[in-house]
This record gives sequence, C-alpha cells and structure tokens, in this order.
Amino acid sequence: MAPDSSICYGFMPARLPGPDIPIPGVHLPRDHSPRYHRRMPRSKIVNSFSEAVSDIPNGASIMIGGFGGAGGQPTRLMLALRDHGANNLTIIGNVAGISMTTGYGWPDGIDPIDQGIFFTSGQATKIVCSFPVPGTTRPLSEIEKAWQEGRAEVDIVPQGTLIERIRAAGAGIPAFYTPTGIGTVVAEGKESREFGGRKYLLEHALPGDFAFIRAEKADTHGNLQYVGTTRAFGPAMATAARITIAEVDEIVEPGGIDPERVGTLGAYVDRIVKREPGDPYP
Amino acid sequence: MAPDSSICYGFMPARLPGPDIPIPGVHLPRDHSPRYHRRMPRSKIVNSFSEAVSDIPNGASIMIGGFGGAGGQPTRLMLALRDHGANNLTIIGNVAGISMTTGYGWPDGIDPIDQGIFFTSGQATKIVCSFPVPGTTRPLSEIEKAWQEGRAEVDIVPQGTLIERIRAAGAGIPAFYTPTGIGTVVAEGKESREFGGRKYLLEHALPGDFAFIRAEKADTHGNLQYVGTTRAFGPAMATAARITIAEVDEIVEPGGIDPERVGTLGAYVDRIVKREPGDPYP
Amino acid sequence: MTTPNTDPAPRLDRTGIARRAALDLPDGGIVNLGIGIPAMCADLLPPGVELRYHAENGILGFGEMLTKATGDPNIMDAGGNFPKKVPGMAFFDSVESFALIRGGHIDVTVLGGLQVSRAGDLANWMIPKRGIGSIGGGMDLAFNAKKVIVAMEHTTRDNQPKIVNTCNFPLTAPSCVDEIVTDVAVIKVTTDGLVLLEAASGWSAQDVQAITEPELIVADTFQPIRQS
Amino acid sequence: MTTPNTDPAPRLDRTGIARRAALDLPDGGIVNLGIGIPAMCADLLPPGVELRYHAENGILGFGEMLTKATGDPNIMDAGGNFPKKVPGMAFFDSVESFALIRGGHIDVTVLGGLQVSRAGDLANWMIPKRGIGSIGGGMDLAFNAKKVIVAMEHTTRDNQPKIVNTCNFPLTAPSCVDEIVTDVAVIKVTTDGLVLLEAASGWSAQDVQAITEPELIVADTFQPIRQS
Repeated sequence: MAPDSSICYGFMPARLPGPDIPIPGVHLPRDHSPRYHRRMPRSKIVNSFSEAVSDIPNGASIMIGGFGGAGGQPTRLMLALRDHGANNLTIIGNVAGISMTTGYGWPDGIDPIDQGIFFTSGQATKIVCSFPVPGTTRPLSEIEKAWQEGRAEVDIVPQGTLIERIRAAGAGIPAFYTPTGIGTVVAEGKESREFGGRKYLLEHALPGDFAFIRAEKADTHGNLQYVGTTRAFGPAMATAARITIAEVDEIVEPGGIDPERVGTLGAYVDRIVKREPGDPYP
Repeated sequence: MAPDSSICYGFMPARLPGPDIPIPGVHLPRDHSPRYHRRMPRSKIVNSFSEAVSDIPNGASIMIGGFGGAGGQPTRLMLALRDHGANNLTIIGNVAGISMTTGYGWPDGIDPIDQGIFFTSGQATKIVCSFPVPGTTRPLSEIEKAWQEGRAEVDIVPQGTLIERIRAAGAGIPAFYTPTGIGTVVAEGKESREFGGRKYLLEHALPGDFAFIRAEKADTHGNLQYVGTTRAFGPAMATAARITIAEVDEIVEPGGIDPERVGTLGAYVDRIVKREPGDPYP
Repeated sequence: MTTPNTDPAPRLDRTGIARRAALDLPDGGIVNLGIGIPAMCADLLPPGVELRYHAENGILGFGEMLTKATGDPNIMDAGGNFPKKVPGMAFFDSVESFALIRGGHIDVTVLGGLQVSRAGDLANWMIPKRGIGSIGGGMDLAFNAKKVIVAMEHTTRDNQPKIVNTCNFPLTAPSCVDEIVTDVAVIKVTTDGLVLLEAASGWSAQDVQAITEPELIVADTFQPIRQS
Repeated sequence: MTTPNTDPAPRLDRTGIARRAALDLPDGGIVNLGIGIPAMCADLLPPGVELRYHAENGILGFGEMLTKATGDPNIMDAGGNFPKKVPGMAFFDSVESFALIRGGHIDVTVLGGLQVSRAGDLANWMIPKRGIGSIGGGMDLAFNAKKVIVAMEHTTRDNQPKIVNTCNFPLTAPSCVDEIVTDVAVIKVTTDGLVLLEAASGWSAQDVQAITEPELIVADTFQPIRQS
C-alpha cells in the first residue's frame, strides 16, 4: 500500500492546474483572474490527433470527457497524447481505469482503453476522479497499481462534487457549498458551514489546462452536438480548460447542427479533429 | 420616492420563499433540508389555467420564467393568478415590468402583459428581479410606480447572480461565490472573500414556492421542450420551486419529444396546462 | 464478535432481497438503483408500479435493458449496461444529473452496503484493507435522495454482522439510511433505534438479533418478509 | 464644474461613435453589445471582420435583424430585437448564458456609460435622482468580459463631463473599463491614468481635456479619430 500522502479526497491538485503552465498562444488576461485568453483562429479544424495534442507540455493537467465507459470517451486523443509522450501529467476524469479491468460497455473483441494508459506508460503522476478502483472481486486497475507502487497520487472526489467543481471553473464560480461529504473522509481538512440548519462543505473550482471532449458532430464554429449518454463530463470540461479539443465523428458547415441541439457552444472549443470513418473504437 | 428600506440589492426576500408556507400536497422531508416532497400523481395534466393556480396561497413566492419580453413568458398562468386573487405575493423574475412600458417584442395591436399586473392589482408586495426600471426616457413601470408609492419592495439582483441563485436552489447548493458586485451597492452588507487574488461575494440560493414555466411542448411525463430564446430563466426555475407549472402549446405522448431535446426533465414538472390554439398572446 | 452460523431457516437469495426492496418503491417515483442487488429491483416490481429510473451518467426514464450485442455504447447506464431507447426518456450531462441528485429530486435510491450503523450511517465504498476505493455517485445519492434503502446481505461471508453499532469502514454518509432490506430482515431506521419490521420465514426476532450488533426494537406489526 | 459649450469643431454623431468602437472588435471574437450606441456597432464593422454575437437571453451567433413584422418573438435578443435564424447559431438558457459571461468567455463587451472614472470605474445603471434602476446583465458583463469598451457621448446634455475623477453615480463595476470611445475622443484606461489616443477632427488634446475631469496623458501616437 502506498503512503498516506499519496491519496486524498477532493483537494486541489498539488499544482493547481491553470495559468502557471505556459501553453503556446495562451496568455493571461491583465488582472490574473481565471479568464483565459484563447486564440481566435479562423479555422479550428486540425488535421490529425497527433497535431492536436502536439503542444501539450510536461506537467499539464488533462481533463478527459465522457463518463468513463465506452461511449463518450475521446479515445483517439488519449492515444495521441500517449504517443506524444508528455509526462508529469495530471489526469482529471470521472470513472477512471475501469474499462481496462471490466470492459464497461466496450464491444467484445476490442481491448478497452481508458485513463489507465497514462499510468501504464508512466506519463501521469496524479489523477483526480470519482471512481478509480473496480469492484472488490475485480483485478487492480492500472491506476490502483500505480498508486500501490507509489508512482501516482490519487485524489478521489464524490462524482457530484467533481462535476460541479469543473462546472464552477468554467462558470466563474471560485467556490461553492455542497452537503455531500459532511461527516466523511471527504470533509477532512475542509471548511464547513451551516445554512438553514444543515451542514455543508466548501468546495473549490477545478480548472484544467486541456480538455479532451468526444462528440458526435462539430460545425466549423466549434459548436458540438452530443448523442445519448455521451455528454456526461464533456460539456462542463469544455468550459473549464484553457484549450478544449473535440474528437468528433463528423464535421459539418454552420447550419449542420440544429441551433436547438448545440450541447457545447463553439465559444468553448479551440480545436476539432475528425475520426476516421469506421474507427472500431466506440 | 419610497423609503430606503423598500429597495435592496440581492438579499433574500424578507420571508424566505420555501417550506414555511403550507401548500396542499407538499410536505417537508424528515430532516428539513431543502428537499421538497412532491406528489407523484399519475397525470400531471390540468384542464385549465385557473385550476392550475387555484391552490396558491397568500404570501407565496412565484417564479416567472422566460427572459421578460414577449417570447417565453407564461402569460396565461400569470393572468390566471391575477384572477385567482392571492395576495402578499413575492414575484421572482428577470426583466420585470418592461413589456407594458416598452412593448419589448410584443406584436403590434396587443396590449402587452408583464409582471406589472400583480402590482397594478396590488397582489404583489415584493419583487426580486434584475431589470425593473425602463430606460431613462420611458414612462414608469407598474413596479416602479408601486415602489414610489410605498406599495412594494424591490430587490434588484445582477442578472447572472439571480439566475445562478435560482439554479443553486434547484441543485442543492446553498451558497456560492461570484465576482459580480464587488465594490458596488450589490456588495453592501454581504460577505466577501478572496480566492486566487481576486475578491468574490457570497450569494445564497433563491428557491420559490411556485414556478410558472412557458414551453413549446410537454409530454405526459412532464418533460418540456423549449424553442429559440424562450428558455431563459425557465429551466432553472423549474428545478427551484416546490410546485412547477408548465404552460405549453402542445401536449404529446411520451416519445413525442426527442430524448436529445428535453430542456426540462419531467422530474421537475408537477402540472401541465395547454394553451388554446391560436392564442393571440405570444 | 464471532457468530457461528446457526441459521434457523434458509436466507433469501439476492433476488429475494431485491424483490422485497422493490415493494417500497413508490409508483411514479424518480428512482436510482445502485449496482448489484439494487439494480435487480427493476425486474421485480409489483404489478402496476411504474418508475422513472435515473442513472448518474445522464439518463432518465429508461426501462428494459439490451445486451452488449444489441445495445449502443452511446446509450448506457452508470453500471455499463445498455438501456433500450423508450418513449419519454431524456439524456443530459453530468452537471444536470447531479443537480437532480443534490437538489433532492430523487425520490428513492436503493444502494448496496458494507456496513450500516444503528444511527443509519452507511459505509459502502471502501474496504479499509484495500486502502483505496471508489466513491462514484453513491455519496451524492446517500446524502441527498429523499429516501435511502440499503439492500444487502445481513452478514459478511464469515457471518460477521454488517449492521453494527458504529461503522469502522469509511462512511458514505452519516444518518442517511431510512430502511435496510437484507436476506433475513427488513429494518427501519428511526431516531429511537433500529426497528425490526419483518424477518425471513422461519426466523424469529431473536434469530435476527443474534447476527445484528445493535439492539433491535421489534415492531408491533412484526411479520414474515413480504415478497409481494 | 460648469463648462460652456465651446466646441472647436463638430462632434461625431452616434453612428460615428459606434463605427469607431467597431474598429476594436477582434475578428472571430465572442462579442456582447449593450443597448443603444453599442448595438449599432454590428452594422458598422470593417470589411472582413466576422464576430460571434452573444445576447444575455441565450443566443450566440446571430447577425442580421428582422423587423417586428417579420421576426419571431421566440427568437429575440436581450434588447427586444428579432435576430434572423442563421447557420451556426445556438440557443441556450440563462444559466449557460451567464456561465459564459461570468466564466470570462466573452472576448469584448461594448457598453453604454453614464460616468467613467480615471480608474476605469463604470457607472451606467442608475441615475441617483430616480432612486431605482436596472442592473440587468450589464454588471456581469462589466466585471467579467475580457475587454470592456464604453461607447458614449463625452458629456451630459448640459455639457458636464461624464469622464470624471470619481463616479458619484452608483457603480456598475470598479476598474473594469479598458477603453472609452466618445463623440470627441478615444481614451485608453491604464494604470498610469487615462491616455488620449485619438480626438475628433478639429479637436486638440486641450479641447478634449477641457470637457474631461481627470488629467489626460496624450499618447505619442495621438491622431484624429479613425473611422475605418
């Protein structure tokens, strides 16, 4: 078992993801508020997954959209980042490391991919997530292995708090109160306060440097359309990262997405990469 | 000009809208948390607007959806409440009282209706809103008149804070921090705190007793579909009231709304009333 | 405390536990079922009861499940199963999904349990000897659902009580459990203590007490575990 | 301070102010225009510049406006106008609309002003003698947009300065203004003070100073107000 200091519950990553990691083309606004200065390129379309992740520096924090199972995972971006080779990464995800141990919705005959690949490769040294350990009778996930061997810190956050912290980062809310976690290990070392006779924990916004988002469709303005349960963590992460990269099945002209069906506004999307038709990965 | 105490900026209404007003069929859960006990009727369809508002008691707080202009306003529910006659009401809305003074998108030839009707009638004694006063060259709104005559309190909240407070009430967040308002009258008497070198205000959840929501379509489970810019305050208000009533153009069977297009979950909707075809009001 | 296995009669199987828990799900209610025994409730509802199922990953109103072969990985539940697309369902993101949970809009959640205390504390996310566990969406559900039912075996594999005076496993939520449905008993959590409502056929209140750490209050209406 | 009207040359009209402000809107940017002069910028963009307009009521990516007769009350902007439905636009609710604003995702907002102070404080929502005013979405925009341009007349109707040492009208936001575009000047707000970049044709820096309360720093690049 890894030392105690390598596991925590819902604290900010040791290095706050955000403005202290230089990313080409991203500049701090004058007042150092969490307002990120995005480039405004005329075309957001990038030709390959490797190009889309090529400027990710060592030490970056990477948000990975979807829920954690087969549908909605930005698998090609993840593989590209593994091949790109940046290290000392912080991964921010929800269910993490479970597909590779349990299948979790992956089709038969395909080896599942999940956030564990960054721990197998040694690129990631930290994960912030809600569900990194498979059921008691399951084998260890790559994340649990890395933690046991002292190669990775694990920060376990209740799922509702995790998604709300990510939303807060994108929505200009630095902190909020939630009932979830009072009287549990999640509350240790945190402020609590009573409102209307009930106790609540103070939780902080969780931004990221890059977000990898999986969507069905993008238009050239970067508007994204999601399908079914693939939304999950994607829409909030798209708002909370300095650079948001979308992996999509289809790129259409403006008008190719019904304005009533835009799940992520183009304002949040910096790069779009199209998957190969017939890609066997879900 | 009315006395100072009749105007404030983003404080809770003098009487916190919520569990202290008895509403038939609504019971407090065991722990007095803000978890509202809704009835689970087999049919949510109500035959008339007057029936839908018939149990609204004196002293209730009423959330009125839409933005405040022509599209998205639950006009028939508002008129039914005026005719119902409950008094000492608190109205919670966004742009308030502007349609009746400026038209604000209403078709020519129809006298516009807005939240002002409850101040003309004397039923409302308080409003929580962001925009109750028309431009400097415009006549007084019914709300401004009521305020000047000392008949109504006005609580003016920045629009982003107002909608986030309503969302918070529905989402189990009792309080959050926002930058908006620091160093202005909005900050007076409120807590502030620094995060990452910037100052933020603590703002509290704003629940309501009833929410009036306007949507294009409802299915019999209460799922709502919105069109265009009619969403505005509706989806958040639907989550934040103890009883949510939807005014819709059409009621369809389950399946009549695309599961990708549900703007408000049926879980939040208690009553549905259909408008007459060809209703001249937008 | 070591308790030899001296069962007076057979315990319910997992299906029996789920069938009993399903009796307490309110018609028309918004319900979230945890993985394992809780998920089995969906197939064991009494006739005429219709529920609106919610899963944390952003789906409300599903019912029948498809197989991996016929299912769509873009329409899943939180347990990795494949709900069939049915009329009246809705898809949404995790922000909205947990606003629904945290805002108190889930009528009932049925969760699994490792331990439940006399005060209704629930521990179900980590076995201390593993040192690490998965909180997932269960903590938000335990804190915020209007009603929390725990469906679990009454004892561990080596017949140790899982209903204890004080949980020594890390808590999911304190004082959250309303009702415990096990393979030998139905127990209601009250401010006076645990009230034994029902016991498995052939089990007396004393038999249940023998494998339960806190003292049980026997309900006036004490009866065999209902299965319909 | 009373300043007699001794204009050395005509001031720009409202269109001229809007045309100048429009020059500072970044191609491809997400832009929110307030009502009045700011809204006029949309029709006065330099050739080749394409913006993504946002309105607080939940619309992004609109352009051309329809009339009340041809417009749809279900597709409006925050000012009560009727945007035409165009490819690439999106509709959303007020929660998302203000998450976009408060989260710092609006590149530029152009707002009207009643007063702007030396420190870039903006007052634009209430005339004190009325005792009540409308904050609306302007306060969130002023606090959180990446860049705030104020487009307004340089003086009140009785020729009092609107650019003042300290605002005595209630503030919309302190230290929020980046640039002031008026009918006689373009002024940049810096930590050193107000820098006069441009003045209307026929106006010297001294002429502008005469109707401006704080001391102006004249830029090395001082030039006539650009209109293209």
